[in-house]
Amino acid sequence: MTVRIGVVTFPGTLDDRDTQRAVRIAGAEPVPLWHRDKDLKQAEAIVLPGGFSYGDYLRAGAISRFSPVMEAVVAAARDGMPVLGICNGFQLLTETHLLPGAMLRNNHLHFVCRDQKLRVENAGTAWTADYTAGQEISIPLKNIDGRYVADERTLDELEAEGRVAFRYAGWNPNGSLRDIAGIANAAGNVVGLMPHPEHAVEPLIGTGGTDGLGFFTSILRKLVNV
Amino acid sequence: MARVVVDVMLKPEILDPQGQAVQRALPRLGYQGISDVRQGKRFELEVEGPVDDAALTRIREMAETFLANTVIEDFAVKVES
Amino acid sequence: MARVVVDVMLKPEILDPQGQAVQRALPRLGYQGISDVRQGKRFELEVEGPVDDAALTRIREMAETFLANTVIEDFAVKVES
Amino acid sequence: MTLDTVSHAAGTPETALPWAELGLKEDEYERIREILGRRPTGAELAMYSVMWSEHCSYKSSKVHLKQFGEKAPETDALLVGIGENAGVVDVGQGYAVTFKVESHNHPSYIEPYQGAATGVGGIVRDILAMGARPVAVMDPLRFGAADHPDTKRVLPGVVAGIGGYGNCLGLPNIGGEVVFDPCYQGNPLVNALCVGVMKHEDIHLAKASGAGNKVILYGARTGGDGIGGVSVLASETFDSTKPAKRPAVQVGDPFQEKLLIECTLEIFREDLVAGIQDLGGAGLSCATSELASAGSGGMRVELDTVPLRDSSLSPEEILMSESQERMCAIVEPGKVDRFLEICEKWDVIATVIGEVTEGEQLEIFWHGDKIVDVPPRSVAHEGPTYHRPYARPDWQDALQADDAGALPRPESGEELRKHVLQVVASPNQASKSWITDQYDRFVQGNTVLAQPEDAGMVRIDEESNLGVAVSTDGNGRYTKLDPYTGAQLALAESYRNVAAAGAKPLAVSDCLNFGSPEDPAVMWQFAEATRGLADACLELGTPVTGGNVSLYNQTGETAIHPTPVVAVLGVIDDVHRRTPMGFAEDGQLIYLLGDTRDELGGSAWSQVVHDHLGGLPPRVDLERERLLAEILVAASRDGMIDAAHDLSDGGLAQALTESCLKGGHGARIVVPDSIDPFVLLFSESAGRAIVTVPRSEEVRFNDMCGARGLPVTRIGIVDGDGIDVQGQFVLPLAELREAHEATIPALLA
Ligand SMILES: Nc1ncnc2c1ncn2[C@@H]1O[C@H](COP(=O)(O)OP(=O)(O)O)[C@@H](O)[C@H]1O
Ligand SMILES: [Mg+2]
Repeated sequence: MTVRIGVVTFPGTLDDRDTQRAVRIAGAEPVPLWHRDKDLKQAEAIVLPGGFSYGDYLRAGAISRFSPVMEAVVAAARDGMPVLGICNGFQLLTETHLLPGAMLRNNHLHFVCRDQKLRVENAGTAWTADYTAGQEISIPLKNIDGRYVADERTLDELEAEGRVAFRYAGWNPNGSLRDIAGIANAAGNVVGLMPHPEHAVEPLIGTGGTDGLGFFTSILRKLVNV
Repeated sequence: MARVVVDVMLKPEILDPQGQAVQRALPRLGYQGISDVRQGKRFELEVEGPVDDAALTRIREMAETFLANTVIEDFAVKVES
Repeated sequence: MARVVVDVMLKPEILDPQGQAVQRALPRLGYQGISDVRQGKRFELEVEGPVDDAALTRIREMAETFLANTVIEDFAVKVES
Repeated sequence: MTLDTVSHAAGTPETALPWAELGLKEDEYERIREILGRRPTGAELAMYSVMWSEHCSYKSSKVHLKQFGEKAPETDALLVGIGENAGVVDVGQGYAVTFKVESHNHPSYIEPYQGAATGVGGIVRDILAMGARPVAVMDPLRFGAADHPDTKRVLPGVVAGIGGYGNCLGLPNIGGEVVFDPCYQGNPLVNALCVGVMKHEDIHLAKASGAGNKVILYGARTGGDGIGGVSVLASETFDSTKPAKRPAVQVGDPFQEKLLIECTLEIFREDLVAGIQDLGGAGLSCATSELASAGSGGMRVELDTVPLRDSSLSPEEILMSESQERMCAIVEPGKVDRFLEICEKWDVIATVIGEVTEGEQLEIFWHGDKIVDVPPRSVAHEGPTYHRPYARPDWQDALQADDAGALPRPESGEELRKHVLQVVASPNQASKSWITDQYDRFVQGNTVLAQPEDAGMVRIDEESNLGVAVSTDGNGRYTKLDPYTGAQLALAESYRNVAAAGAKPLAVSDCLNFGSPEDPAVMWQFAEATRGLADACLELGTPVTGGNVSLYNQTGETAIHPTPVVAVLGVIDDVHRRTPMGFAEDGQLIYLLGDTRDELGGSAWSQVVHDHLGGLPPRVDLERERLLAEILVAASRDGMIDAAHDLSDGGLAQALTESCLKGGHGARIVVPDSIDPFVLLFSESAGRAIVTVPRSEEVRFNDMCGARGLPVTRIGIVDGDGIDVQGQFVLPLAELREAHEATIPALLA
């Protein structure tokens, strides 16, 4: 049986088709979900892709948070369904408080698009099992609101519980506190990060690497083994 | 019709690079004597019906859950004449 | 130290996609009765020295040439207590 | 306020109208009266004035643009030619590609962010209107001096606007240009290109036919944007209580445009439209008259049904409004419901505003009263034509006589090294990544090559790996020295870039940026450049599919350098065969293809080292360009080369720097005895490229070039971590990188 991975499209989502392609390349079946959908169509995991939902007007993720599909996603995530938020999806996960902290304008105030080195800090989450802790990977980064902030207590807690999933390596591209590029919830089923693994799944395309494929093979393996 | 203004500013402890960029540019443009600049958002809401306590309570709630993200931002609600 | 606030809003005839996005979202969140929303910027300037007429004139000039582009935006300068 | 209806106009022939304030000439106004047999109404005058403007009617340029059709090369590749929103090219496997460049120069000077943003929005809608999914954008830009204070205002705003809009639409930005020159100080050039892909059967045209079909306006509400001119009608003649000033600049809403794209593509998929047109310059005036003019019948529009953002707008203003993010479709009555349903799904406002009629007139009503009754062709396609006088300027001879070959040249290896560093660090030659990193080049997951490569390349079919490549080029300095040759050089460079990436050049789009057509010297530059471009397109077999003209780019009496920007589109059967520009492997051989002559007129070296512009631009040999391109494409297809980079401004010194830095490998160069090291490094002779050849392919590669008669010279080997020009100098890559990459951030960050 093929594994069904839901990919949510909000008005203004951009990377939904790329994410569906990455899911396919990993060997799973992408299930398109529309922001007005009230159920998740038997998806076993959910990806919230990048883009500018509702134009990112007000704040990134602030409006899409109130869509019908997010009610279902939040409830499912609380019950343990694996959810990955990429870029706008990560911003959305913080707005819904599934993940702590918030995302602000990059400290240099510009949109930045580049190949970015990351260190995988936690290879124990639903989405990172195919990596090893400490491994450096290179995947594209592209955003203007990518600066992760949280208060000191939250940051200390994240560190202590091993919930910092990814850190920027070599260069902090946006002023994120403690070089944080991605985090997980306490259960490890919900993961958010700013860089785009779905853009690094085919040689030749984009930056030409395939370091991002591990996100999608990790979840596939986990769901198949259940 | 009455206008209610909601001002949303980053909390003081959060770095505000937009405000800083403005401040850094000022001396170059010949403006001295501004020791700090913070940049935030201003929302002007046109409210139908009376702006009574009930309406203001609802607007405050809207500001708290929607217009501002209180993890990083403070807000203030004011009625304009 | 005194605080001077500069509010910069898009001119009324200019499209304000941000304000519109907020307004369109409100009914979905359960807020009725807001007939229009405009979103602008708020600058809080901390001024060293006295905020006299000369200082205000300079701040107005700064707002006009730098903080706002008067082709599409209006601004207002206010002294906060 | 009395409404100026058609019958009112017929009964009040003596009423004076502000035609001069609207930019019409007296004889043009007389012609309108003649066409109508009466004085125009205010609304009709609004339509004619804007549609007969230079921008919409091409009245000064069309006698010259005609050559693109007259001299068009024989080709089967062109599915739709000049005259539509954009041309369409057959790229094989049932796919068609449409692409076009446009300008948004003046608005970007006034409001850099919004001016540039709405420029991107406009060209994307043109591509969408052809039936295509937009798949990439590019942005050829020109600014004033890099260190001028106003450049710090204009450039960051323009770049943020292009990024802010394009990134939000999900269109990868795969290339463009950034050039600084004081001549653009008050007239920056903001050109934008969009590429779209569709299947042959999905091509849509802007025409309204089929009486009874509905006219649907959809997208954003109409507001008072960009109607600065027509407000004189409202305020002075008909109603003095209105605000006299309407903004000349529009604010874009990229989110709305993204919805418009997805909504329109879904409408195309269900085959719901009979004709479609985007709303750009001249708004509804343009869309309704063009649709009706290209169709078979007439059209009737109820203007008061147009959804407004500002209820105080007059009918004239609604007709002229340039509010962004709107489209107009012609839909059979039976398909209207489904059309509106799809719009509702995407939260896009859609309104039936009229229908196609049996008649011949475009009739527009306002609350039941007829305010426009015109033959649509007279508005859209039969505007005035000017044969403006032109004359070679008297300074041209002196400019050409001021030969750059006479400038003092470096006399030692040490001096050569200094000049190399100086050139690669100069704002025009320096790395532009501070700018291009603000653009998303990965979105859609099909980007094969993007800046700083010679051409941008995207995959258009995931199964077959079919791809297209596009490059844009233009050199105002060359064109100033010799407009005919300069335009040809722009085409040659763009053509060469596409071939260097491994794609076969197919078709051309262009944006012709010039000064005032009322100046005979500028008009001469324009006439020469169009003639040069048309001749060269014929010779290279690449038809012009469409483009744009931007005139009046001048401050007072001083025009910008004549700046034709030329885009070439190419096709590659399998993107795996693309050729990148970076040197990838030590030990590979570096070959210089083509002939290097002592050609420094208009060169980067003459500008950077001597602040000089004079002499003649490099010679053009189109037969050679074609041969070079064939070799580059064949060598890539057959796996004989691993890297290729075209030689243009900055010559070999610049090309080597870029290829070494991109690949992270150095180069050891041996200067052939036959050539002077300075000329080898800095000449800008056209028709050249460098390639790297694995040793195993050397014989095969040489045989191919020899058999076809392309001169090639082995000039060195990929090696080490610096550029080592033997017997002259060594430049470590780290030092080169610092020189090349630090300049733009230092000026702008
Ligand atoms: N420099 C040019 N070269 C070739 N075609 C051009 C040029 N300028 C304009 N055209 C063509 O003339 C037609 C009208 O142009 P334009 O009014 O700019 O179209 P639109 O309003 O759709 O942008 C289009 O088909 C355009 O491609
Ligand atoms: Mg068009």
